[in-house]
Amino acid sequence: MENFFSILFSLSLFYVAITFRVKAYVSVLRFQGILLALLLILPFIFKFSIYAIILPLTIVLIKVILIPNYINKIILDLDIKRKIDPTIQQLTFLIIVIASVIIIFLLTSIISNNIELNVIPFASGFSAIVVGIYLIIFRKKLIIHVCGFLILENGIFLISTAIASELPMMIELGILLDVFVVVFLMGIALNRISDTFEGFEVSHLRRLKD
Amino acid sequence: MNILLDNDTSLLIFGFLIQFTSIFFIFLKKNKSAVFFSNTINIIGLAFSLFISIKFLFTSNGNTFPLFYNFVKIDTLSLFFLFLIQLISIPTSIYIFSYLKHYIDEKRNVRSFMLFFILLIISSQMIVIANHAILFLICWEMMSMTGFLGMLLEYEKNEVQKGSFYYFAASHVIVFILYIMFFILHKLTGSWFFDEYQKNLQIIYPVTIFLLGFLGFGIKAGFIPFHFWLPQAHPIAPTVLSAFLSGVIIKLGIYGIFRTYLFLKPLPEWVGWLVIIISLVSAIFGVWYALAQHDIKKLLAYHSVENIGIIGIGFGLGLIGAANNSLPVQILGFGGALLHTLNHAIFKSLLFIGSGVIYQNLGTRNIEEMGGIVHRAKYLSIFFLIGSIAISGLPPFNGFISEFIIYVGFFKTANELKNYYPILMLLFAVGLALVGGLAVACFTKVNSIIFLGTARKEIKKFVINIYDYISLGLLSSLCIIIGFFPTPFVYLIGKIIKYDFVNYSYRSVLETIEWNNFSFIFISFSSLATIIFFIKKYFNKKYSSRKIEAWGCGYNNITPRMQYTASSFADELNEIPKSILLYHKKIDLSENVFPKSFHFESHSEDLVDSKVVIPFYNNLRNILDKIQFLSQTDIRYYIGFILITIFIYSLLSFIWN
Amino acid sequence: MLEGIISLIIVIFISPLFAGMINKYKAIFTGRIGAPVFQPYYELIRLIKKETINASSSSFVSKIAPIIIFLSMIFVSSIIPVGFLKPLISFNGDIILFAYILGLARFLQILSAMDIGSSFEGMGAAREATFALFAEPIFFFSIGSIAFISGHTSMYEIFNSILLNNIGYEIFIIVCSISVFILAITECSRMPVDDPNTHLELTMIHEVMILDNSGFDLFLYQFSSYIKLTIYALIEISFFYPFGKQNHFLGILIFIVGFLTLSITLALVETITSRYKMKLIPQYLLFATSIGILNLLIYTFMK
Amino acid sequence: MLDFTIFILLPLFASFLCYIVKNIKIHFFISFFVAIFHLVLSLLVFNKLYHTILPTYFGIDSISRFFILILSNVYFWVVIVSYNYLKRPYSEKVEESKKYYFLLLNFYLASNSAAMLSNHFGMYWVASEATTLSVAPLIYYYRNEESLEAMWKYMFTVSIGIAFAFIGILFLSLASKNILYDGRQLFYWELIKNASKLNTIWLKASFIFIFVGLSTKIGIAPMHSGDVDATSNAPSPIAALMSGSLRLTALLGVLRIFQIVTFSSTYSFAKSIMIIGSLLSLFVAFAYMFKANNYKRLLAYSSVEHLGIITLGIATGGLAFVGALYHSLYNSINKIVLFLMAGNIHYKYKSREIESVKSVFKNLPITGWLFLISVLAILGIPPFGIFFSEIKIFEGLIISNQWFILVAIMFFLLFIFVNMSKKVFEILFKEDDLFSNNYVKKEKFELIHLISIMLLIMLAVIPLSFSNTIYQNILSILNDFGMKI
Repeated sequence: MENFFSILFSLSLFYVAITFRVKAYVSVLRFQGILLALLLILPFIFKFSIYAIILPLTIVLIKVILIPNYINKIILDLDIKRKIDPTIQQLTFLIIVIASVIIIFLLTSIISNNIELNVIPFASGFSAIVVGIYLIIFRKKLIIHVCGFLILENGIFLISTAIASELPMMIELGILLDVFVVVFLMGIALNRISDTFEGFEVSHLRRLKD
Repeated sequence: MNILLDNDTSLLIFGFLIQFTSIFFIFLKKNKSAVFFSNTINIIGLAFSLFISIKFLFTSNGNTFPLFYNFVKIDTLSLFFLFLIQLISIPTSIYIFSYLKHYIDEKRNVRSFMLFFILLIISSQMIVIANHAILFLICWEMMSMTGFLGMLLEYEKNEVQKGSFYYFAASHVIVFILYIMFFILHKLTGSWFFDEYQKNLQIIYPVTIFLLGFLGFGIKAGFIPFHFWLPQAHPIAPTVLSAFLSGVIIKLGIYGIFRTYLFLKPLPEWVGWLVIIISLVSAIFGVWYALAQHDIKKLLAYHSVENIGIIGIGFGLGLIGAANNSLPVQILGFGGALLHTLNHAIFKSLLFIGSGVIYQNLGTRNIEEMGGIVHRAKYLSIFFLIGSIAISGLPPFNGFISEFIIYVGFFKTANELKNYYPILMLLFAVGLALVGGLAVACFTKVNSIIFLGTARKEIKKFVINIYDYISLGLLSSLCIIIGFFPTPFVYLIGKIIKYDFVNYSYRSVLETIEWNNFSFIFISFSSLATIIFFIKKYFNKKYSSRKIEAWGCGYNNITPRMQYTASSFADELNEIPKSILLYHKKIDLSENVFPKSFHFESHSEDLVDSKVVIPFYNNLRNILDKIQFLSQTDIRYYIGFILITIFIYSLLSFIWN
Repeated sequence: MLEGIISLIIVIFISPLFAGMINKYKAIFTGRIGAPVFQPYYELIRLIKKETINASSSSFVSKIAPIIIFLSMIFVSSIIPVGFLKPLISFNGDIILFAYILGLARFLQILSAMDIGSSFEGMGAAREATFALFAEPIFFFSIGSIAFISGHTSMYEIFNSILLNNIGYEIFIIVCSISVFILAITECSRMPVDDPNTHLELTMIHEVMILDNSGFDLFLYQFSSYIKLTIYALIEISFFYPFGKQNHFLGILIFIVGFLTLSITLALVETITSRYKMKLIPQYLLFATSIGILNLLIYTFMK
Repeated sequence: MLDFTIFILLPLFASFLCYIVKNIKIHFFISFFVAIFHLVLSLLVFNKLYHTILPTYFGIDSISRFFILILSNVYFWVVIVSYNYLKRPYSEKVEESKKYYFLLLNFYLASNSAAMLSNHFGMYWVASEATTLSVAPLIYYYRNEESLEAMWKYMFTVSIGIAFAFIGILFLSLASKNILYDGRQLFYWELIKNASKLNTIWLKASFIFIFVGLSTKIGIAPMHSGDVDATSNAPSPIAALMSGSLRLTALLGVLRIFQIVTFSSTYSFAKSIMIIGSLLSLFVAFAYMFKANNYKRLLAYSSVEHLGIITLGIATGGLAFVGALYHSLYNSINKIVLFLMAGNIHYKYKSREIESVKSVFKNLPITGWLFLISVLAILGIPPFGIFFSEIKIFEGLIISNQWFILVAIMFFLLFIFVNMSKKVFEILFKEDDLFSNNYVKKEKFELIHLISIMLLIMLAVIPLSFSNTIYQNILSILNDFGMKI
């Protein structure tokens, strides 16, 4: 079951790789949020407890509702162009993504020989991280950078579920809060940037140089 | 608290305390009084400590006074250098009274200068008595930094910024080299204390350590090719400071070299040869560079290089003697070096102060614009003449004595250690003679162009106040005393060598030379001179005497511009090592029938500075500019770097096992 | 002590005569009768009687310089042993004193020249300084090498320790005397380095430096230059010693003969050679230096 | 519980107050008292006069004792000057950001103390992320393009870096799987106790991720850029805070994982990685100094250099480790003075370009002298602290026979010294006709100068007094790391 969700997760990454629309990123984020929430609930389906439900709920709250809406709001306010303008061809990007995902899966399976971990969630989480970085590196729009960052975060979250490390609840919550605040601040910064630089391109941020 | 508090040492400490107290007077309300009081107190303290150290020096019988948990230890060598520092800093400080006068008038920040100068004196005294490596390094840094900050009296001048920066950078290079040296020593002996090093006989790789020390201290002392900073820094310093720098600070480099030797003796012979050759080169080319200069202070700075070279020759001779464990050679070599250190300190500060007085009045350091000062300031020119004769190593002044010792050292070496030594010694003797000849040429040039003849640029007023006379008089009388009565000083030197370098019982070679001959000869010389002077006076009275225009070969209206200039005086000599001096002349003759104005100028740059140091720096910068990835402005690269670094490190982790 | 004084007096009184002899021979070689041999004495006396004139721009330097130069000549000559007589000043290392007192004299000579403030003297002074630089090594190579061989550092000792029993030694002395001869020519500014009695200031070295002196000063200058010449002559002759010790009569004989031959050679050289170009003089001196180095080689072969 | 209140809850409460109250003066007083309490308590704790009882996820040991002292010291001085700094008229946009200044400052204090007192990696992560978030708006104090860009870059880079650090933490828990029972994972002491049993591969991986991730915050090359941008564009007190304490907070994380690693077989690997990083950052500083044209960037790069030296010392271990800890203390103090003086200069000239700032000595004599002295101090001139700590580090390098590294860093340091001083002298001494003409009135002695003088005296006194408490504490840290001199 976990593996199924993880596969879906990595498929969403491929979608990210090829899509041209900014909105699509937001929906992908939502989708991934839902997946993560489900992943968290899974172990507790039969033995229901109130503590088990808090975390998934917060995830749904933050990752599925608050953040995507917030980003949508930003997009609307600053009327960012729908289309992303990639620095490299989508196809190439896709190839890169696929290649790295494959490599990651292979490596993980190699590593998992001498230490037991459920490969697929781990690998897909890891590939999410890598793809997030790729998005930041290969895209110009700052908003996409933010999305990339969020995808990366999701990947991390997936890993943390994959290796089933008992991070204490409050710390998990703290992490979620931090992520939310980061996104919030980035949003504010984006506002500022839009009215100081008239644009959301990275290319504007070239003042500070040695 | 194992301070050895017999009254002598306590007196010594008391002297230091007086010097320290002088610092508080800097914070008096008025600039004038601040300078006056602090300086006076400082001079008193210095005089007191000088008295004490002389007492120690003459009564010392090789015992050392450990103080403050053995952090400070005073042996004979330190006493000698202590004596030297205090001896020189007194006249220099006296000169301050007159030097800072017009700076006070133009509301400069003289307090800070005073502060740094006093700290400089104190820290340089601390250096020679420090017995703990870290303490030594701290004092060394203090010395360099206070010297540097003192140079900033006229910070707004470009040349001052440049020169002081040279000094700053060079001093830090030195400190880094010294770090390494002392760390090695510490690693080998497991101690920070100098006397431990001195006791410890089986230090391995002594040569490496010595070369490090020679490099480090040699930069400070200004051996060619490590001298490049010296002619940059000394000219631009305030004259008081440059007198002190050339007089004392570079001697601390010599002190350091002596110390390092004491840690590591005995050294293999080739080190001695290396030292002696470097020194000979510095001596010859130092004076030759000096000959090519027109800036009086720069010229004197190059002369410091020359004299350091002479000291180094003596030191190298001593090393050779030590390597062949022939006692007399050792004694003569080190003795000559030590005595010349003292002498050079004396006459170099004398000359610098003289040049300072001239600079105060004429407002220029270019000797081509001077001339005829003797008619304005007779005594100044006499003092300067004494200094020049002394620095050229001519009798009857002190420079001659030390060079004489070194010459005798050459002869002794030739006799003591036969086979091929005499030839080399002869070569060195010739080299030293060459240096002497060049020095004569250089200082005849300086004296005649600055003082003699008629003024090239008319002098409005030439004031010399009492302080100048006092300081100059003190120093020149020292020149005369050491020249005429060398016996006690030579005895002193012999003592130092006896207690710190090699211990011997019988009368040393230094004493076997009949020094009283010199006293006798020189005294009779001067008395005869006076007698003949009076005879001459008598004859002049008998068959009258008068003054008329110099004969102009029939040409009547001779102007000062027709005098021989410094460049033309030195030209033929500078032509010889043209390529090394980077000596070039610029003559533009107007070709037309009715010639307009001709123009001639000649100048020389420092080879090491302009062909090694600067190019190295520039090339390094250019190479680093080529490395692009260091200066990224795009955030995506920042993120990329993270990924790449993680990737590389993970690869490393796989490679690791 | 007494010997020393005697020898000093001999040197002082013989020196003008030596100059006179040279001039006489020169005259003879050029087919003139020439001035009498004692002419220099008359000259000196005449100079004393003359009025002393200084340049208006001159200072105390040109007052004291002649005296010190004269005195230093005296002192130098009191280091040189005359024949078997022990000189007045004689101690270990007096050859260094010898060289350096000459240096002092040169220093003041140059200063007094520059003191006039006229460019002629300047020229002379500059040349003096330059050529002196080349002269120094010659001195150390020749005299110094003897000192090194003999192992003594006092003139008297050196010349006393000379023994003609070594073959290489004779060659050595010959070569040495040649280089000293050249040194003498340079130092005393004779032909072909300098022309003492030319009348073109631009070509002179020594004479031009004392161009503006007269009267007593000039007397001192002249006298000291005579003494200087004599000193070098004495060094030359002193090479041919062991005899002085064996037989005083022979010694005195050789002394006189040496003087005669030297004066004749100098006169010859001055008649047959003409003054070199200023540019050539350094090469000429370097040649002498190389001879000095030759000394070293001989020395090495001797062992 | 009192300590927890003062260290963390009180600042939080203070920031809340600052949110309610609008008057900046009151803000200042609140934060001033908080700072004093903090400082006093941390002094007490440091001298072991007060024994702490902290809730779970928090605990105090010698490292945190040492670092929290540094933190509260820096914070104290920064708060004192801040009011003086805020009073300066700059532009009306800045007025806006003055409202949040002390709020964020207090929040920063709270989060940073939490990070330093935490004894659980998760807690540490949360807290240090919070510090980033609290500092980011402060960087944007001036509300101009540069500061905006700097804030964006800093926040973004550091968030991503710290995310990587989190991956590292996950790996760590993976490494400790089946060794530590649930609920006791990721506690430092547990990990240290069982360090030798941990799975090597994951330990290595986690070290790499944590080190690299936190490097963005420490400013270890090649992840230094965002940090440098932020430090050079932040207002001076914030810049001082960042160089003085924030970088150390990040360093603390590295120290924690390093402490675990020291007891395992990965030690040598981790060492070499850290040495590589430090040499890289030294090299970067060395290369930058040649073409520096902005004096605040110069100082930022100097922080990069010094953090590099500290990392080197930590990696070398032994005496160098001691030196490194001393170095972090002295550097934190020294940086305050440097940045404050730089701030004065910037306020007077309204420019950060070295070309356009000239003859500071004439126009601002006091600031000029203090700046000169503090630069000399940071370059390692006695009697100031940096000299002593650097000597210790060098000596440690020699004791562990790493001659090449020693020579390399000496080469770098030499040229850093030369170039940095060159640039600084240009600022201080070079005459420029256009400014010195309208050279108005003599600078008057302000609080900032007094504080700088006090700090410089502190910098000279601490090493010369050979304070035993510090030394003992450092020795116990060394002991925790299982090293000895």
